[in-house]
Amino acid sequence: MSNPRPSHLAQPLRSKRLWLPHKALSIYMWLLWLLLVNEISAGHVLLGGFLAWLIPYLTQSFWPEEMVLRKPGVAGRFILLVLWDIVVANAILAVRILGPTRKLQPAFIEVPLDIKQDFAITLLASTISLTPGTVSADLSEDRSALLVHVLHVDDADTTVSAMKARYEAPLKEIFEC
Amino acid sequence: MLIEIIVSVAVLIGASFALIGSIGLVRLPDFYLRLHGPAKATTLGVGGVLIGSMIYFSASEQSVSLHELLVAMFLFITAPVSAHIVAKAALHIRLPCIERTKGKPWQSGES
Amino acid sequence: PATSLALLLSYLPRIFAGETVYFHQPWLTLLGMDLSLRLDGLSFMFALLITGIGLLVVLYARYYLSKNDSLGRLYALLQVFMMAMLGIVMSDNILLMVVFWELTSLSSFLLISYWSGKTEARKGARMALTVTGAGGLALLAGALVIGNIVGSYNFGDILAAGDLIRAHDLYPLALALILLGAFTKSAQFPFHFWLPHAMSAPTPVSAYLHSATMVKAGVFLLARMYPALAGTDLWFYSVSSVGLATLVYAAYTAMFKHDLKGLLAFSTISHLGLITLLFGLNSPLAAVAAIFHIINHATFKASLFMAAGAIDHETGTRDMLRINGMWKYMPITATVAMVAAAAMAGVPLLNGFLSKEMFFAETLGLEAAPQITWLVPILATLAGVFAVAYSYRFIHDVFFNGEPVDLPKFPPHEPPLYMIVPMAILVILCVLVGIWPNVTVAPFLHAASLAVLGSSLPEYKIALWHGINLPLLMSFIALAGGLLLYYQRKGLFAFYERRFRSDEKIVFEARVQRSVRISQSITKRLENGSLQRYFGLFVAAAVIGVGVELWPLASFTGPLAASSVDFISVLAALVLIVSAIGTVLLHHNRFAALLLLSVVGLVVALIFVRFSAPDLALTQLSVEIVTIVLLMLALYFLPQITPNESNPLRVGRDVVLAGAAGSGIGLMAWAVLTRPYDTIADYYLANSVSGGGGTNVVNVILVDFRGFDTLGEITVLLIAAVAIYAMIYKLQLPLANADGTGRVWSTDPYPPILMVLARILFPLALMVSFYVFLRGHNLPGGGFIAGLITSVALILQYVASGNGWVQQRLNWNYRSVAAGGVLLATVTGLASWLFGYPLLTSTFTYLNWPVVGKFEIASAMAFDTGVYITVVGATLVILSNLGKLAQTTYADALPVTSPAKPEEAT
Amino acid sequence: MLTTAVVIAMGMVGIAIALNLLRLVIGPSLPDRILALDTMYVNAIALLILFGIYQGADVYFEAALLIAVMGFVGTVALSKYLLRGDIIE
Amino acid sequence: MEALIAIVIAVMSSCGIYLMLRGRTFPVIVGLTLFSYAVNVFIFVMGRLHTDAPAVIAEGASYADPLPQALVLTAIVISFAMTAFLLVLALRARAELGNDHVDGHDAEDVKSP
Amino acid sequence: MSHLIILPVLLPLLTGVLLLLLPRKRRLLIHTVSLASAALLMVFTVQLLLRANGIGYEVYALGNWAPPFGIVLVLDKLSALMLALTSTLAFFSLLYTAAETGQRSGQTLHALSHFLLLGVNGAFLTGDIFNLFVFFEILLLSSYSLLLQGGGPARAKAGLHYVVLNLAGSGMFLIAVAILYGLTGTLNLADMAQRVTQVSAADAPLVAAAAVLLLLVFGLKGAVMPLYFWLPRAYASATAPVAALFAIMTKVGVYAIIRVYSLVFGDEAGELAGVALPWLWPLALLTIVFSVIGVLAARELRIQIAYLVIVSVGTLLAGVALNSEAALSATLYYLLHSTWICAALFLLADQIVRQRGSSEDRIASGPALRQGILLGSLFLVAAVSIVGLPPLSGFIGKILLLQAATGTQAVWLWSIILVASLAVLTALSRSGSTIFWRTTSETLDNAPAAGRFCLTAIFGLLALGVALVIFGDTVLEYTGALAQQIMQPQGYIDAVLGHTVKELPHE
Ligand code: NA
Ligand code: NA
Repeated sequence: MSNPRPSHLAQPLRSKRLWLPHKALSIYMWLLWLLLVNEISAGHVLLGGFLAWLIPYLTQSFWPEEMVLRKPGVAGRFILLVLWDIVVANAILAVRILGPTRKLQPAFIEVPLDIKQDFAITLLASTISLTPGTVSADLSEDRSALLVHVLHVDDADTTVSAMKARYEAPLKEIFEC
Repeated sequence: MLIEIIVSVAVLIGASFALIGSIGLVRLPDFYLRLHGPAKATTLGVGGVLIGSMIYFSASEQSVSLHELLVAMFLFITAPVSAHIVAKAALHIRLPCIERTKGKPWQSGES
Repeated sequence: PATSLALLLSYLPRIFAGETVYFHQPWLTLLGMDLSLRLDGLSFMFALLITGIGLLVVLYARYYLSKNDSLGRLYALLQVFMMAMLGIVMSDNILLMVVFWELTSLSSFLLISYWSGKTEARKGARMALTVTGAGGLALLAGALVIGNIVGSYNFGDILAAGDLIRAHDLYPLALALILLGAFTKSAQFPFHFWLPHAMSAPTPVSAYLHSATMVKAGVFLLARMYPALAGTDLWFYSVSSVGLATLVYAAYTAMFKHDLKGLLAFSTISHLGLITLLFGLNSPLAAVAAIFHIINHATFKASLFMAAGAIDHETGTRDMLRINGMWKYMPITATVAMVAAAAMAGVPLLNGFLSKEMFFAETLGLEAAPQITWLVPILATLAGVFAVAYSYRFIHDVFFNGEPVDLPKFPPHEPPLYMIVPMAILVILCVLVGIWPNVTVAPFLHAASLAVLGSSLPEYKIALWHGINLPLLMSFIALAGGLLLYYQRKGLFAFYERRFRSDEKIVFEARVQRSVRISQSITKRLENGSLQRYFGLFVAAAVIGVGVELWPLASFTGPLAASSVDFISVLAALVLIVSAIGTVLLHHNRFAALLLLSVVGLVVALIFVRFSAPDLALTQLSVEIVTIVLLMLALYFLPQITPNESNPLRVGRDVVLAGAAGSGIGLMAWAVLTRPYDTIADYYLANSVSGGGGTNVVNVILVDFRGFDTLGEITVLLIAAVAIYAMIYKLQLPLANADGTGRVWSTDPYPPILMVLARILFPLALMVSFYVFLRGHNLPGGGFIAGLITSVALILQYVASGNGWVQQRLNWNYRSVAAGGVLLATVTGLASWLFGYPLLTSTFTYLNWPVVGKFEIASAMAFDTGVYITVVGATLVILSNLGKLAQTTYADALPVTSPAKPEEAT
Repeated sequence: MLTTAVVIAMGMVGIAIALNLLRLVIGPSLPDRILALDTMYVNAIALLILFGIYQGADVYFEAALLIAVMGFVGTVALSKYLLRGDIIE
Repeated sequence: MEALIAIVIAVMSSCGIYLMLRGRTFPVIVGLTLFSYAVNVFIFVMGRLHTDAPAVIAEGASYADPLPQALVLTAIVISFAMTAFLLVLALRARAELGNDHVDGHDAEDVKSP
Repeated sequence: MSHLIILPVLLPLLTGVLLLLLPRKRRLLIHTVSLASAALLMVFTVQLLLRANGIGYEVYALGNWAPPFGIVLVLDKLSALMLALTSTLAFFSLLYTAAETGQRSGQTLHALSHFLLLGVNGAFLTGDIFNLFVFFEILLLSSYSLLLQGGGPARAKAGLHYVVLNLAGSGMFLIAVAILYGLTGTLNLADMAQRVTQVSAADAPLVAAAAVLLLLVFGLKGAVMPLYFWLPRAYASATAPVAALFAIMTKVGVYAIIRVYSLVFGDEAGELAGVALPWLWPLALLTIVFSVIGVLAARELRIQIAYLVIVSVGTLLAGVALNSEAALSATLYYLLHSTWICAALFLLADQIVRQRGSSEDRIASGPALRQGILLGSLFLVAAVSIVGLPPLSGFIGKILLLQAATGTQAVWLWSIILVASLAVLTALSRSGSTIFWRTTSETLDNAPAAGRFCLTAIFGLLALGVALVIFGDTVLEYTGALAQQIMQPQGYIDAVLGHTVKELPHE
């Protein structure tokens, strides 16, 4: 048994920054706090603000790179698209699950990846899993392709290109251009 | 009353999806197929229930109750990853898929 | 000893005046045992023997021992013994006497085993200790019975209460126990066998302990208790029959011993039997004779032992078959020994003759049980014959009888002067007493007899010549018969060899060995090293115990009405039952069992929710996951499959046992649930807000009302962390490089998608845990749950990104973190001392800040922070170290040249 | 009406959980069982939320949140066990 | 409902005790965990069964008995610590004894499952 | 207010924590802190003993919550005596630990020992049954870990058995406590004692079942037939100071039995009075019988000593089962004696093992001991004490117990105890003479001589035993008063339930 040298260990540790190391995260944290306490009062707004500073500060070394949302508009549209697809996906799925299973034509298909960022890949893989009839089952070790299991496929190539166009492209736009 | 109806519909739809997901889990012929039910249907089902709850508590307590969103969000983030990692495990131990499956899974460790 | 002797002699006049001297020091009053001593005639006589002969023995031993032997040790032990022996004779408290009694057994044990390298010595010593120790225990019991009857342990009271004792129901028991003590100590048949084997002791010891003094403790006891116990038929039959049997049997056996000291030992036993017999006769004169013989025997036997020691010392052997014709080599010793032996034989003009005469006279004067009493004088004479025979043998076979046969040391010489002097002194005493008894021994005897017999002292006369009478005739029969017998010895020896080959030592050793073996087999059967057995017994004991107690219960169902059941609850219960049973059925597949166990845990959490315990649900959920993770961490190092090794019988037994125990628990739950109760809980509900400052009563109980429990509980966590850390340290485990089916592990330890998500979740989880912590006092949550959430979030990082990665970022010493948490909680509790309140007294107050508004701060929160920190620290010590375990073993398991040491984080 | 709806919904979720258990018990593979357990956790969240609505109390929300977190961590750990044996390395 | 709970407790304890009577460390630990679940539920229900009455002080509500709940919390934590300890001890025993039998020896009549 | 009563709990806790926070390499510092704390603990407990001798009871309400609602610590003569016993034992055992750990810092060992003390002391002081459980767990977990110190297969196996059984025992403890709460509605022992009197005849069997379950749990801790089988291997495989410290562990079980069954199920408990006695008596006698058989059977000295521990437990419980003031007084005297002497024996056995090389403590011929005379003499003293030969403490304890028995009980007790004494005498003379005298050759070259501190520890413990003889009357006076206090539990109940707390400012 050989153990590959995990590349992630080589990631440089960033020196600690005191002031808002992750601005996006901080906003996210602040909103989260208000969601959690389920009330908006002056006290909680302040406390949330404090935590929005404290937690990113404490956990910054766990975040290898700072995420920057390049195109909030695209991101918003992408989220709506995914939500819609989830609903559709489930309707289709329900039919397939309850219908005759013998007619299903499952398949493993390989989706070559253009995006390289782990975060973006994760988003893509998750999206694929949540949407119609597909579950991302594996990621190649060099992060060049995603193995997707499809519940029912008529034409594999079409499915692949559809996925790439519908989900990968916007993600690429959001994170990498 | 309207709110009651909305909540009722939401929870019923949600529960139905949860049930459907679990039916899929029992009914579908191989592991990879069964994976689809929980990954999507069940997650959505719980989402529906959570929306119902959100509306219900917002109405009954006269103030916006959004913290169910947190659970929902959490589920939507984690469910696909759960599915992914279980599938990865299944692929690793070379769990067979039904014969008519097109394409072949990667051999474990291949890229 | 000289000092003791001098001191003793200073009391001489008072004792002769019939006085008793007392010494009293309160000690264990509550036990009824004071340190009180008495010096009456009896004890004085004995004390004189003890110190006098002691002095001589000490002198003798100085020259007897070889250079390699530690004289100091011998002297120290002799000193202890002498002290104990004096204690026996001078105790004024029967319990105190038992104390000294056992001390003599102990010191005898140590003295016999003085040459501890010899197997004989060790075994002899052990045997002596066991037999006399057993007797001592019996004596103790007897003493307690007597104390119970009399109401005092003081001899003064006991001796005065003879009638009370003899009339009591417990008299036979007390008598039996005390006689057991006396007989074992004085080597009476059938407990005599230890004494010959005690002869492996150095000869001075034999002379002192095993002829002159210690063995006399038994007869001393008879003398001491005479006023309290004697005078009944029971006493007569038991004491005299044992004495008679011993007298005859031992005298007979003594003739055939080739070992010098063996001969003397059996002779001693025989003489002790004689004394016992005298005491047993229930006649005052016999008692006087007994006391007289005690003195006489001590003098001649001690000198004989010394002579035997001298011969042994000079020739290197004690075997009479080899020792012959010593007259030529050591005439002085021979003279001395011959006189002593003659005294032993009862030759006139020597002291032995006098007491023997009295003895013979007494055997004739028996009144009780006339149909058998005629036997007594006959047997006594027979024993006399044997005694003469062995005495004569001692003289003839040693000092004459041709030339010695290959002695280890040749030629022998006279021993050093100071070995002869003690012998000589004793022998001179024999002669003096023998010729002028009234001048020498009479006052002592009188005083001693007075102490034994009290005012009813009979008229007696010690004299060389009582005229020609039956006793004199018996003496002469004995002398003549003995000489005759000795000259017929060849045939007799052959007869003896044929008949009596049983060696009591072998029998005794075999018995001890057998009891050890039996014990071992019993122990092995009981304590068979099987946990299943032990645990089965535990469960069975519980089932039986509870079952017996529950038997009288009229009905398990109590008066309370049961609440109604709903569909979901039934369903959940079914899920739980199926998964619990599934866990059992699938337990051979360990991983699957683990999954089913999780289901049980989940449903338990749902039960908590269903019945209004949100805090419990939260805790159960978090603990369960941590437990499952732990189980998996461990399972990695264990076989994946449990072999099927229980036979159906055992399975059946276990099912019954487990089923019974489980049903019992369930039934008791049902019984309690249907009964009303009156609880202190209302107090908590009423005081939680006003006194504890929180609305979540469960949390307030944990951090305030019963904060001490919680302090203990986090200490348990800390200890677990420390303990686990210690156990894992240097643990080496065989590491599976493939799973149960032989498949090599995946090469991708850290799936990127998981890694990304884990990092996203981390701050989220921290936020949640902060939230749960903060609200704990008022709503479900609290430090413990928050701590677990934080831990789980960190565990996720470990799982997703590995030990090395996390350590790079978070290099804490978790053990210190855990300790710090406990410290914080304790110190918070201690703060209340400053205000004069007990530990853990909490306080809280409400602040009203601008903008922020009104909020509460409570000292309980600091305490809860301690809980939080401890939980995080402890959980992570456990998990991260278990995680590292594989790393270390993995690195160790590989060849040194292997490049694969990937996770040595720098 | 809401009560009826919630009770029916709870029934459906309950049946879903029972189905999950069925899959968990029959397997046949370990990933199947893990998947079943994961699904059961998610369904349990639904059940808890429904119970909250039924009782009109939202004290059960945290439990639901915690099940979500713990269920995920559990699934990840179990899967990683199948992948690597050593879940923390 | 009381009967249902009693049955649940009975089943959990029986299963737990049965597994604790097995000869290998892992089932014993699983059994112990199961048994501790049963014990926890047992303590909990000693406060009797209350529906919709969490012990959180509010206006005019009824409350479950909070004391057994607090006890269960303590018991859970302690049994967690103990289980963890036993688990590591099982590993230690495995390393020292070379197998995972509770008595440190492989039974002679091992049949492969 | 006086906080003295909480110090026996607080001091070990803080010491344990502090020891963990000290840097591992500061060996001397660690030893010093540990020993100083143990010495201080002795001072405190002796002070408490003196105080208990003077006053009746002292109650400390933790968190300033009035009993029965909060947890209370209660000082009475029994708890004070047990505390003093523990602290002396601990001091000498830690002294031995410090002397023997050598180059290793012993940080963990010291810390765990103090945690063990925390548990033991807490168990003696607490007046709350659930809190008793918590302290039991503390002391058990510490003991699990202490037992395993040093590693090796024997310890691992013994440890496994010990831990599993005790974990199951803890579960049973909880069930019993839960039932008691479920029926009486309280956890405070004094309060429970009052409420138990009001339990209806219909419910009494349930409470009795819980009481028996508790007895079983305490019996497991105390090593009673048929629950002692785990003990011999466990104690014999523990390192010496740990085994010595463990001498108190079985006594915790005995203590708990005395406390709970005299206070809650004492003579005034109505339907439930004396519920444990019918079980305790036969079990105690059986324990003596079978453990004596074990003593005879032992092939190793430490196993033999471990069985002697069980013999003493059986004897103690027999004394408890006699259920009289005299018997209880005798029992406590015997408890002091047996604890100290067994501990000394374990330490001594360790020195013997060290000087016998590969023969270890097998009762078979082996090399001569380097300090044969010294160790032999010490062994003799200890053996004489434990066998119950005069003039040492065991003899007195034994007589007291025998005196206390009456009627049929006396017949049983006398015969069993006397025969047991004889068997133990035989066994110990056999093992002692074999080990010290049946030596093959010269001493081993590399046999280490016993260190000064090790010997001090052994001497100290034996000296305490001797002191029991010399100051016998004083001790017996105290145990007598103690027994009186225990047999009249109303005083305890009144003291606890009548305890008032200080007003808090914010109320
Ligand atoms: Na690992
Ligand atoms: Na647990």
